[in-house]
Amino acid sequence: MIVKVQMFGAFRVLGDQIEVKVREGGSVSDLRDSMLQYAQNADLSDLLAVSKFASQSSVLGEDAICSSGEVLAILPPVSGG
Amino acid sequence: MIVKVQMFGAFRVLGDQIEVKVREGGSVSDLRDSMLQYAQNADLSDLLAVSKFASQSSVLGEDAICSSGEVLAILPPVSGG
Amino acid sequence: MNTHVEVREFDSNPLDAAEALSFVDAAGNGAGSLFVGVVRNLNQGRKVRAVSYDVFAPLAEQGFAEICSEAQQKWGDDLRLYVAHAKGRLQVGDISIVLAAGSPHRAEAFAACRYLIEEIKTRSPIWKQEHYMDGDSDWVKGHALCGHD
Amino acid sequence: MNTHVEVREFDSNPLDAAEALSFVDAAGNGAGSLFVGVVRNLNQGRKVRAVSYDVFAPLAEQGFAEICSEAQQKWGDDLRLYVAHAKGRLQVGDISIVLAAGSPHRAEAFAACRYLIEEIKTRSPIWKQEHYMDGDSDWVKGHALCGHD
Repeated sequence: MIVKVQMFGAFRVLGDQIEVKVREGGSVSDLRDSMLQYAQNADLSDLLAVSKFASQSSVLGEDAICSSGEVLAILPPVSGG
Repeated sequence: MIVKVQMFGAFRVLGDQIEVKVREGGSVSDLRDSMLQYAQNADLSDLLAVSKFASQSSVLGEDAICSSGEVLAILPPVSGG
Repeated sequence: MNTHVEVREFDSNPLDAAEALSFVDAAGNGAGSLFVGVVRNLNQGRKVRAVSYDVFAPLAEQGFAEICSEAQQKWGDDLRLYVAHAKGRLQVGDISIVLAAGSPHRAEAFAACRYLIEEIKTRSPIWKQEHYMDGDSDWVKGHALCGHD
Repeated sequence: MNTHVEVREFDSNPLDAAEALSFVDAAGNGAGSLFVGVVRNLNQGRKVRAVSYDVFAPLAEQGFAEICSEAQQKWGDDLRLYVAHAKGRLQVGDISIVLAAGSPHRAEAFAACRYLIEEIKTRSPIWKQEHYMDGDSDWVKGHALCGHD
């Protein structure tokens, strides 16, 4: 399935939003794995490892299940307004 | 000698400034005594007892000496801006 | 000068928060803390219509300057500080005092602004006469001023 | 509603301290505490020309509202609170955040305003990219966000 991920902070170098292929019924953890290639290309794999994923209303745990077509956000460590 | 005293707070009922007769070389304490009659007339003797006197630049102790023609101020307890 | 202190006749020139913020702003300052005191419609259960502020201006301004200098000793010479207190008759909602502190960092800005208001409240030769909705007026009971020595 | 929370595109509508104060004003409120965050010309020894703020707006606004509600639980339901954070590219001196708390009494106004800024700084999905005078740009290092559970 395809999960859309909005980019924030340093991930903006990848664009405003990317589409990531994740296995059917995959979790946030799987989404993180699927993003590794993108991150490596931009030298962001260390940042990916410490980033969180969120829906439009909450930060998600690693076990949260992704749905096809869902729009999530990647949240690198925040720098405090 | 005559000492001029600027009125503040509740003492405003006596006017903006009054002239008080104090014995030559008298102190703030003497000035306070000389003001008692004014205060009694306006039912302010209790307030006079807990008020301070000040020059244009500092609060005066009871022993400070008054000069003829000097303009002092009477400062009733302050109510905090 | 990095401090501004003032007793202002309210009739001629109301206090202005934007002026205070603009004074404490500086290119190196990341934080501004502002305090505004406003005439309330209620005090100790009585409905208030207006408040007259009586101020012994020369001594008050000198005290404001001393308090600013103390704050700079505590939280940094680079603090920019603004103090203005109204004098005269104010209606409910009118601003009686505006304070602002500008600093590179927020902890200092907050601490300084808080220090200013607490010290000014206890140490300034300022008297409040409340005018109530029932037509009555009263000078608010206060506490005796101390000399510095 | 006695709270206002907002992420605002800086280009279209700069933040405004007067707007914040006016929102938290109410006839029963004697005290207003305001905090303004401004882009500094220096950070950790580097000369800064501008800062871009990236914000995940829906989550940020939801977080602002939660923080306001926490402050009202701590310091009173009658607190009026205003939070606005800028999004976009700001020059040195531009306002990045405005917070205000209005309360009948000053202790609560100060405490609530301070609580808002500290919580927003640590809990909000906001990222800063600094643009330096030497032409370089860097995303400021931060700390990981926590979920609420």
